[in-house]
Amino acid sequence: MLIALVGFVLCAMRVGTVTGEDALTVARPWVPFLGVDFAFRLDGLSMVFALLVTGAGFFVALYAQAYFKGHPDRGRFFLFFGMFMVAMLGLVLADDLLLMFVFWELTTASSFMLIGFSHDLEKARASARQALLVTGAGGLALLAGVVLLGNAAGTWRISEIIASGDLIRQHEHYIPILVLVFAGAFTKSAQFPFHFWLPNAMAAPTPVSAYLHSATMVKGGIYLLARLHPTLAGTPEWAWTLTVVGAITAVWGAVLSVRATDLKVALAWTTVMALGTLTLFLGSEAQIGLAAAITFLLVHALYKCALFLVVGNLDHEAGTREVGLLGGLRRAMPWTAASAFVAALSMSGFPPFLGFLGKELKYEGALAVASEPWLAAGAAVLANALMVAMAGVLAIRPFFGPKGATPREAHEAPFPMLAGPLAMGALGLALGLMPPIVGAGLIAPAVQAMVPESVDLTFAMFHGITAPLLLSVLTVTLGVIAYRLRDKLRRVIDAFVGALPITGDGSYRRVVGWIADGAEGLTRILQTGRLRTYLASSFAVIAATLAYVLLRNGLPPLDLDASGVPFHKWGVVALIAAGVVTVLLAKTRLVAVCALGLVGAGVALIFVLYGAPDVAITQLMVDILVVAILGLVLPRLPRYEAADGTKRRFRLVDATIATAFGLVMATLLLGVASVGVDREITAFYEANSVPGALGRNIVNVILVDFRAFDTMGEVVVLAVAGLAAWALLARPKEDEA
Amino acid sequence: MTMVAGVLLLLGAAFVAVSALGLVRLPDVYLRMHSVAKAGALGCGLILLGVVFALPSVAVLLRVVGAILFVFVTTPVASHLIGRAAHRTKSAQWERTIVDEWTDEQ
Amino acid sequence: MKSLILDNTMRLLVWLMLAFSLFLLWRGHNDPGGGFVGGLVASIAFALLGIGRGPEAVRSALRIDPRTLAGVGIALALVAGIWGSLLGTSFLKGHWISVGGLPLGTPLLFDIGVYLVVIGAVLTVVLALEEDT
Amino acid sequence: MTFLDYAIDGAFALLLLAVLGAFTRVVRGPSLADRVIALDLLAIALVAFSGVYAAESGEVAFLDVSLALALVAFFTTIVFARYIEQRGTTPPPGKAETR
Repeated sequence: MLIALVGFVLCAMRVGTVTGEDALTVARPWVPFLGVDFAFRLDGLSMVFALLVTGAGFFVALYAQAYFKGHPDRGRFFLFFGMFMVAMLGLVLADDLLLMFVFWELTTASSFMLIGFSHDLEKARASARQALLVTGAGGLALLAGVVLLGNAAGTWRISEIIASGDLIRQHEHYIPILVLVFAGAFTKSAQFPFHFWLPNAMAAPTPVSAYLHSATMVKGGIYLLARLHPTLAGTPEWAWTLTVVGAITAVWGAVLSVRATDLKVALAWTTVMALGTLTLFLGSEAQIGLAAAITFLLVHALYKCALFLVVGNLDHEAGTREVGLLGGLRRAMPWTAASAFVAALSMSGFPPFLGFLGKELKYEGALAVASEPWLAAGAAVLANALMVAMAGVLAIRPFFGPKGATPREAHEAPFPMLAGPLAMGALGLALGLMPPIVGAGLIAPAVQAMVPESVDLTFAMFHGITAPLLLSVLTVTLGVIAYRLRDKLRRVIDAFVGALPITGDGSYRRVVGWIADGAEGLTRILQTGRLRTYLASSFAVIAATLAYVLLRNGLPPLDLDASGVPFHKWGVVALIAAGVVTVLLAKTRLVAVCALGLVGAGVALIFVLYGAPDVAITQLMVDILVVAILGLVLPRLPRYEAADGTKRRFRLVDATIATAFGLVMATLLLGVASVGVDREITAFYEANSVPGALGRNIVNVILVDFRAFDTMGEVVVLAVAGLAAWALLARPKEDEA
Repeated sequence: MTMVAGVLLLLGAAFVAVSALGLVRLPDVYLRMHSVAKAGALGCGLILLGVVFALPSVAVLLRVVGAILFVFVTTPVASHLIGRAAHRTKSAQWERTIVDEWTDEQ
Repeated sequence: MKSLILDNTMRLLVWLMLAFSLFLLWRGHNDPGGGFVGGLVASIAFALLGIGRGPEAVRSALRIDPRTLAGVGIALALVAGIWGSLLGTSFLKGHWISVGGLPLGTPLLFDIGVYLVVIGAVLTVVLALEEDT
Repeated sequence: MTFLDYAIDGAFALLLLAVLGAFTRVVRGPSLADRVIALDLLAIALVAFSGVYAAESGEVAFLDVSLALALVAFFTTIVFARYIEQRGTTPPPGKAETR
């Protein structure tokens, strides 16, 4: 909680000094090799977010203090909470693309921890996993986008990237960057196709939902879009996608929020609606649109966080979040009622509140949206109308409606749990009363950070009778009507949603299911548990790759003149060939073992004939040891299943793989031989084998001295192999005992 | 000197070849064992002696004597064991075997 | 497998083999041989002992468990390596000191390490197999 | 080509013949014991072979090969001998073993 307080004070002091240009930058090299450095930059836009993060963080921390009193793992909560706050601050302040991405992933990780905080609930675990998967996948796409963007702009520093906007827009990677950045932003800010994880994330404890899922984390995507606005915006793709997706999300969020009966889920859906409107406005280039986005961002954070804390109070005190059950708590929880009422007023945008200013700007912005003014305005009106209705449901119903049967006899929440909502509500009112200060201090520099040319915005509470004002009046009336007949509305929407073929959640679950089944199928094919399949598949792959390489760049010249080879060498070759054939035809393992012994001896002979006594001895020793170990193993092996050997299909498959492998190896060796052995290495060893290592036997000198490091590796491998065999063999005895 | 070496090599090789012939032609395990153990070991010894004559030097002599010693010690032991193993597991005897002292004793 | 002849020849043969394997190890640097081959011959010798007199004889003859033997081997090889880096030259650099005319060097130490590991590993497997039948 | 060279070639030829004989016995050998004996002969032939090659090439090192092999060759025979004894009766020559 202290961190939050300190952070808040620091940012507050900075408010005055910051206007678009002279941002504070701090840079320290982090990964010099990649040119990534620990750079932070505090400009208008990040100032708004930083204030938001620290301010809301302070109040929520205060609230959590009381909310978790006596909760066993309180410490763990504050650890993750602190981690998240730092990550979020880092995200908004980072001036380096990769650094920002690191903080981005940190927020995803900490949100996973926080959502799954009450890990004993299956629902919490499932939704935590879902949130992680969706935002994580988005993060991955964002990483690709960030890398592409970094390469296109040639630098990781965001400030420089903002300057090189035109270069990026013409760059051929522009579209992929756009898509990837959108993927990251949309998953994080729960936009239309990826919105389903946010309502599920309500399984998290209330302070988490209040802080993460209303004020800060989901705004991360919006921040990303705002930060990259000067670079990526300005093209039809950007404007169109944002507007369309934003509109759909807003309307969809509003519609479903009415349907929700659990107060927290209703709040979640209104957040989805708010995020939708924010993306909608980020689509436009007009300064007024951007200003509307920033103001609404601020307004939404204030009242949404307050409302969440109010619902937390209700849940904590009255024991339920069901709209139906709550009622008439005015007298029992006066302060909570008051703060809820203030926040709801700001949410529905009544004049004295900042909400009203936000709504006015929103309508002005909507009308100014380049692509489709009427679509944007329509969506905004509809969404806001439903917002007004929801404000009613959230604030009036539980406190002023008839007395409901709440599981626990409600009494007023302790003071720390009231401070948050009350302060935020009051702030909403205070900022509303002095628009110019808010405008000049916060909104203008933020917009300045996003738009290259100078910003001239008049902030006044009252603009006179203009189109937006009319729209506001329309919205309020619609809202009141919607509030009146909300039960009927709910039934209609219920029917409509029920009829929907696919829902976000359903498709998510289906996709995850497919992936799991696919993985299972693959492992069943590969891991059949039979040594034969492993060997066959590995040899087949080797043969295939080698053949492909050989064929692709032409067969090497093969000189097949074997004239100079004396007869006894041919004899040995014949022996080996015959030995191999016997192994193949062997009916029993014993014959196969003996024939293998024969082949081993033949190979040793070749080593002898080609002047390699050392290797010959080693080959013979190994040959004998192998036969010995086989001799020990044979009595323990089960019968030599004839079926295994005679299955026509198996033998054919094995035969083809083996011959293919042999052919490829032969061509390879012949190719190497015909090229002529490079004597240079041997010359080197011959030269300094004696002086360097005082040894005439070059083979051993190499083994032990020159390339001792490899032998070290082999030795360790040998020891480990011995241990593994021992573990496999000796283990059953101990188990049985 | 090289004459003796050549003769010894040829003689030794001939013995080894004869023992192989015995191995192939003889009807049952015990007879084959005889041919391998006796003729084989002798043939190998002769060849190694031949090598000494071919490359007269102390080092060669040492190695050859060692090798012959080993062969002459190990081969009988090996054939004894394999014979006993075969006999204990009642492997077939040539139908015209005249005397089988082992079973007679038990 | 009780066989009087095998027992007697065993006493001679096993010692001969061990002597030969040490001989191979010792002169490995100049003539065919070396830690690896020496290790193999020694492990065959011990396996022979195992077949003749059973695994207990091998364990008593070896006195330390083959697995630890492999461990000691690796340690020796490591020491031979570090010896080089301790003296400021690179890891595993050969250093020779002549002790009473005999050139003793870190590569030899390394070779002995290899020798022990080979014996340790092979015997672990062989004994594990034998003890079970 | 001195007489020694002829002798060496002759020796190689005869040794190959021996190897061939051993090979046929390994293939045809009714019982495991026959095959083991054939392997034993093969080992001895190898010792001889490397000896002859040492003579031909004049390289003393090959004698080490024959020395080492001579020492160790009988080991396979012993392992199989023990295996046969453990396994009990060898099936009559006609029927090939199934183990």
